[in-house]
Amino acid sequence: MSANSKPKFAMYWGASCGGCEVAVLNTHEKILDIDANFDVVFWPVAMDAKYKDVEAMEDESILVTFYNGGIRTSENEHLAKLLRRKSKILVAFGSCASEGCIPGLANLYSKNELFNTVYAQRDGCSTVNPENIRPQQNWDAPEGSIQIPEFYSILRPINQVVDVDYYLPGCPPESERIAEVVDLVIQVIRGEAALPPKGSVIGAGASTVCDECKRSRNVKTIKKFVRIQDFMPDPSMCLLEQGIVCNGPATRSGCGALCPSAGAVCIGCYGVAEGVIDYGARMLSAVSSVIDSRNEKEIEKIIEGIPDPAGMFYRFSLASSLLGASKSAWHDKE
Amino acid sequence: MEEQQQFEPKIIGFTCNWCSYRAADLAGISRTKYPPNVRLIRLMCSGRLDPTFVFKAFSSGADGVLISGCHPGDCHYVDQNYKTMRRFALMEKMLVQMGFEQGRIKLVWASAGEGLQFAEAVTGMVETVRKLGPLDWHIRGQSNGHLTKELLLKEDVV
Amino acid sequence: MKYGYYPGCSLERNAAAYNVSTMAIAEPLGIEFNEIDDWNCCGATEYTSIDLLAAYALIARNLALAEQLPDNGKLVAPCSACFLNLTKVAHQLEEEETLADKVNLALAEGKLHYTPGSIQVYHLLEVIFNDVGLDNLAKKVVKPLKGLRIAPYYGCMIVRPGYQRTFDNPEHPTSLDSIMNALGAFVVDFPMKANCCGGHMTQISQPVALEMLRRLLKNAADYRADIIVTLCPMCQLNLDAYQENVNAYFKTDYHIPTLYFTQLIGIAMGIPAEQLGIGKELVDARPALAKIGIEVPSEESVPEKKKHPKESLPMPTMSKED
Amino acid sequence: MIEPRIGVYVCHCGTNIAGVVDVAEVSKWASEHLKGRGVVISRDYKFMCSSLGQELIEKDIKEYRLNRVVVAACSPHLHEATFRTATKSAGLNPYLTEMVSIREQDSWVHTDKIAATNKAKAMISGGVERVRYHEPLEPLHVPIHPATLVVGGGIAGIQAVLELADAGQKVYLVEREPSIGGHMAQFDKTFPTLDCSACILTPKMVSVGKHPNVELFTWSEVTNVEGYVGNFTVNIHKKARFVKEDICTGCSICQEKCPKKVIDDVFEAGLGYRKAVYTPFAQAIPNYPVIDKENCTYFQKGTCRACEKLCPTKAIDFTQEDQDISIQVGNIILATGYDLFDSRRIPQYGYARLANVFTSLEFERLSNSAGPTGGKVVLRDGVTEPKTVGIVHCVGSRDKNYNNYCSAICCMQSLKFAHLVEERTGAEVYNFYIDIRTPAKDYDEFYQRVLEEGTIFIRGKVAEVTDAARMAGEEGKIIIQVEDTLMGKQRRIPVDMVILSAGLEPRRDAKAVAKLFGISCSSAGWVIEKHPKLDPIATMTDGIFIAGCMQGPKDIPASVAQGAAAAARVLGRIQQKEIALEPIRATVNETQCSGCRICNNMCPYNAILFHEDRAVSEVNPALCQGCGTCIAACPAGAISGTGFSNEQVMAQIEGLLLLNLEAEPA
Repeated sequence: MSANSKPKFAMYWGASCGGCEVAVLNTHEKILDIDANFDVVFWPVAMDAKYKDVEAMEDESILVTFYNGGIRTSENEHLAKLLRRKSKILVAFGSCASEGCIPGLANLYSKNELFNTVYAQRDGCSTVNPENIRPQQNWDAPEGSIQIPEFYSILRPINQVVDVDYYLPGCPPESERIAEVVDLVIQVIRGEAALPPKGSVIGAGASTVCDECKRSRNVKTIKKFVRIQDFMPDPSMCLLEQGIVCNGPATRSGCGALCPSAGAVCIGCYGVAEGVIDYGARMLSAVSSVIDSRNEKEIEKIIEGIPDPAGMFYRFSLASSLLGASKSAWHDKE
Repeated sequence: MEEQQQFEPKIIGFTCNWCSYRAADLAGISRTKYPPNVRLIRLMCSGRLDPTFVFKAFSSGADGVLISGCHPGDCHYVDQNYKTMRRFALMEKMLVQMGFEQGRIKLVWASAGEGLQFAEAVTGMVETVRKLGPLDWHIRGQSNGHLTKELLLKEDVV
Repeated sequence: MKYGYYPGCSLERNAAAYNVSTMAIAEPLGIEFNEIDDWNCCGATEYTSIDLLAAYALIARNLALAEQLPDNGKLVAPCSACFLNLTKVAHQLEEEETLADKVNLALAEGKLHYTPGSIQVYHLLEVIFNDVGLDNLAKKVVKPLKGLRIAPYYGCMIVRPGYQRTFDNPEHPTSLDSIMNALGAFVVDFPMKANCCGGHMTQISQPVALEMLRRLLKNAADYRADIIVTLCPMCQLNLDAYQENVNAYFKTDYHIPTLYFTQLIGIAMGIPAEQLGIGKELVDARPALAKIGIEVPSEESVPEKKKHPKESLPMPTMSKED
Repeated sequence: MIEPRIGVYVCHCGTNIAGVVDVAEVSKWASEHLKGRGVVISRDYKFMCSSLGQELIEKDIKEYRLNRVVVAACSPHLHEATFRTATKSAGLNPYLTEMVSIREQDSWVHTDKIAATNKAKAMISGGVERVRYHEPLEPLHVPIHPATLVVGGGIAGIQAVLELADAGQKVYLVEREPSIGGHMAQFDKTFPTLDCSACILTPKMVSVGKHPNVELFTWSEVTNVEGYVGNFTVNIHKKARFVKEDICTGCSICQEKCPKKVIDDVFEAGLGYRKAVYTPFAQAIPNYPVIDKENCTYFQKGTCRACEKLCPTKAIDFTQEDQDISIQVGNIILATGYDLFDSRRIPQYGYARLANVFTSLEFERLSNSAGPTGGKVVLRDGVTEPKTVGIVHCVGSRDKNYNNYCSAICCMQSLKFAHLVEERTGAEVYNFYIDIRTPAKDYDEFYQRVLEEGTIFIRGKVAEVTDAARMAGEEGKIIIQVEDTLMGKQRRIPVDMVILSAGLEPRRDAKAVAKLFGISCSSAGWVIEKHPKLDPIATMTDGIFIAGCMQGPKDIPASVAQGAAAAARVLGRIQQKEIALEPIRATVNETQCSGCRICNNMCPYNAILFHEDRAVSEVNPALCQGCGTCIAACPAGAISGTGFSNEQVMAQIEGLLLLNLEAEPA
């Protein structure tokens, strides 16, 4: 481990897909700035390091840690707490760390339901597991006992486990935004800029995706919800107006409205807008408000066009929502 | 003894300022009795009801949520309660998906003159929710950062 | 259009003409009837007031049998009394669980069971008015009843506020009026259209019954009606068979034939009169029908009637059609 | 947030609250357990609303430097204003007060004292959490445009117009028909005084017609309303009259010469005729005619032009076109009146089936000296005088098949008819009534008078009106079948003429009109007033007032009173020059707004406008009524509202559920 005086940088993945790391590499030359300005002390995906090395470090000896991924296992939690202790600045990096993201959608189901999906051998399921073997947390093999981390019944964003300094949203965060943040930190080190107030969202805009969306918008009234695969939308017109549920209106800006401009709906990966408590509630309320009917029966009918509201409105933020998880998921804990 | 064992649900009720809150007033003025489990919050219009409020109530310990406004067509803000009607439908659908039983959330139209009907609706809902039993979402959900055990224990004071 | 069919006792005897004509028009109108096998009497108008449970069980038996028919739970009764009884019981059994249980207990004796709510009972009038529809009916008319003045008579039973459905205004029904209009007839605004014909009063207190009939006949005559058209065997029987008694009792001279609406529909559809049971009526309908050139071969069975004078009582002035 | 210093005041309301809720305990609990939430002082007092109670609060505010007040007493609808004033007089912003209704929502509806006391605690805890987030608010002040629009030229509208105009204010009067006057102009006599309707109405009509402050738009309708109290922009659609108003002298030669005769369904209630070019009646204001396009031979066939040829002043102008006129007003008074219940809906009463069954409005024309028969009460043949007349009350009223409500005027109207028939024909008159309702000044005296005149009253709802003669004496008559509930038997009364005292119904287009002006109708269709007892002439929409039958069935005196009252309210407004509005409003944070436009059609008052240039939405605070629907709809959380903010409601939820007790303020 180099003893140079460069500020130390760490990045770790919890319950995540690794896309965040790729996004960092995607910053191209910027990666060199990181190397030039930081001493990378811990980054499992990029270099070899052991947990014990981190444990050995002095508290707050790391200047910045990008923690991506949520807390699904005891290992995730341990590392989150460890890195919190060792870092001056802990950044919840990406949607998983900030709000749970896709792994958080698993909070709709109990641990048991999840394991059945993954390990049980059933029709239409590729798993081959004739003895229906399930992972055991502790296993006594002749060579000695093996432990694997505990799989918690619900997934939590890291701010439910440790104190977080900044949030960098996105699934994954856009490389340009990452680059900006890196520049910012470097400027701060050089004393050219001040840190934003603790708890703020960095690397994103103050408004929502519609702000960056080029599609023409009008007053909205929806008579029928359609799914994008069932219908050819007008390329220049607001998707929501055409009955396709687009999460743009509720999703924080910063991505440059990539999906809508490519003809796909915004699925909401940049998370809640400034000051919003519950993403799903906002989207749900907005979308239902513009339904064009005054008749309960007809409204029911129209709403059939949204077969999976939880999945549609909480795709990224279920774990950080007010309800957090479904009843069956909570049930597991008792 | 019986009474003590009986589960007393906590229900948060949202009323509009013009019809349903006045219906509650009327129930009072005419001394119509209903169980004390419902605690009302006055909004200007049922159209003000943000689903966030409902989720907040559940995640903070409510066992049920009652939403009430003027009858469709009689809204004091012309037609805002139709928006409530739409939101409620989608909200209920999602709550069911999240494992909520039918009846934990209820939409009731009550005009300023329907004190009795309002009281009956409340009584009915309390019975339903009592049968469903405690929701305890806040205890389940305490780890998701909205409140802490210490605070919950404070409930003992009442 | 497929329906279960419950003719009822009278359509086998005195109202045979009703049955014949119904069958005659059914097919061309695209109606398919599936008669209940081994149906029994509906108990008529009295039984329910004698022994309710027994009466209900008696009627429910027919419903139970109808339930076994493959006719999507739609049962048609042409007789108003049968219709009323069937729909009333079907409704009550739906309303009162305990009653339904008792009735089913009785039915069980005959290895039968009725599932409340499984049968909707329709009167023939309703089927032709709603399901066939006026437009389709009008399309089938080849011999419009032009020039025939018709008093539409609903009687008191089908207009009662519905048990399962109310399909026409109970105070002032118009469905039969519009059907007759569709046939091209001139429909008078018959003020007594929904009054009672006396029902079984003829057996209990003739003077009462005859007075009720007199009112009907008088007002039909006042409106210069050629024919009273009815949809109920009881009404037809009373108006037809007791018209002579009315004349005798009140020293009047009414000769107004009473036909079933199905018979007139048949005529308008060009079906030969004899295939519609015309000629079975006691007050001869031939003179009236002759007005519009419908020839009815005389049968011995038909007693000769003396022609009734053209001039019936004059309409009051300022009435609508003047 | 500045450190909250909250005072909690628990009212006994005599025994109303204290009888069920242990107020002392509640107050003690609040001071102990809500200390951590900023409660500095908590008291209970016998009558908080009394001057002593209010002084107590004011004293505390000064002494303990309170910056928030929670009053646990009755419903805010009763005393919110009271306690806001108290707070204000102690130098604190009135909107820093919160009321908790432990009477209507607790002591009055619960019996279990412990449960009720606990609920009171929870409710107060909710109030305390909420009040922490209250902000000082200032009422909005908007200027009042001095001109007023009155819609509807019936007696209520006319009264309102004259009150305003005589007070020196500009008034616009819009009337759908060619002349003002409304239903009252169709009547012959008015009850109970029996003075001639025209004699008392026409002078008022004339002064409206030539008043310097009145601008009259007849044959016109309001098609669009924008703006808000103090400053409405109204579009009036003026149908072409095809008569040059400046030249026409009202000589009525055109009417005499016009070859096209038309049944007059409006003014003559279908009982008389008019020409294709016409003024509805002799004293019409304005008294120049209109040409009704649908019936004019020239417009239909392209020839005739008789009126044009024969007009001495060449006032006929077939080229005239509809106009749209835009006006600015500060207040609007609606007096669009009523429609008569259509008696055809009760076929068994024979109207339109039996010639000599008349509606009340038809009879008004029949008995009107200026009517089709010159006031002769005759049968439809136009000559025969009836010997017996039956008057049926409550036609379409007090009947769950039609309208549940009482139409208020029918009893007196029927009594008036009875008197007129008796006076003009000496015929025998029967009144068929459910109840006789004569509650106003001199009304019951009139009833007594009609009784003495020998009119026969039969108490019972008429079952049927038929020409089906049954027995001697019924021939050629109309028979009224009724159960005489006083005799307890069925009766058949043969008469020559039947008058159906049809009820009053909201205008067919009432709902559309309500929408146009941003007000609401009850399910029956009458306009909902701000308060049925204490503010019957105002609506929920500021600056829109109502008068006359639009608000519900009523007689002429009541309509006149409402017209005058509405005018008085408007005059008060005009005098103040500006008006203060409740500061419960929504505002858009433009940096957060992404212009998704979801909120754009959330507002029934069109208070939300979208700026295409900046692609953001904005709420016009003067238009906004504070319902908060847009706040709940905004997906970006960019709209916030005063008085009922998210923070306030969320805090109240936690309070009600007794979280955060004793926790240090966030």
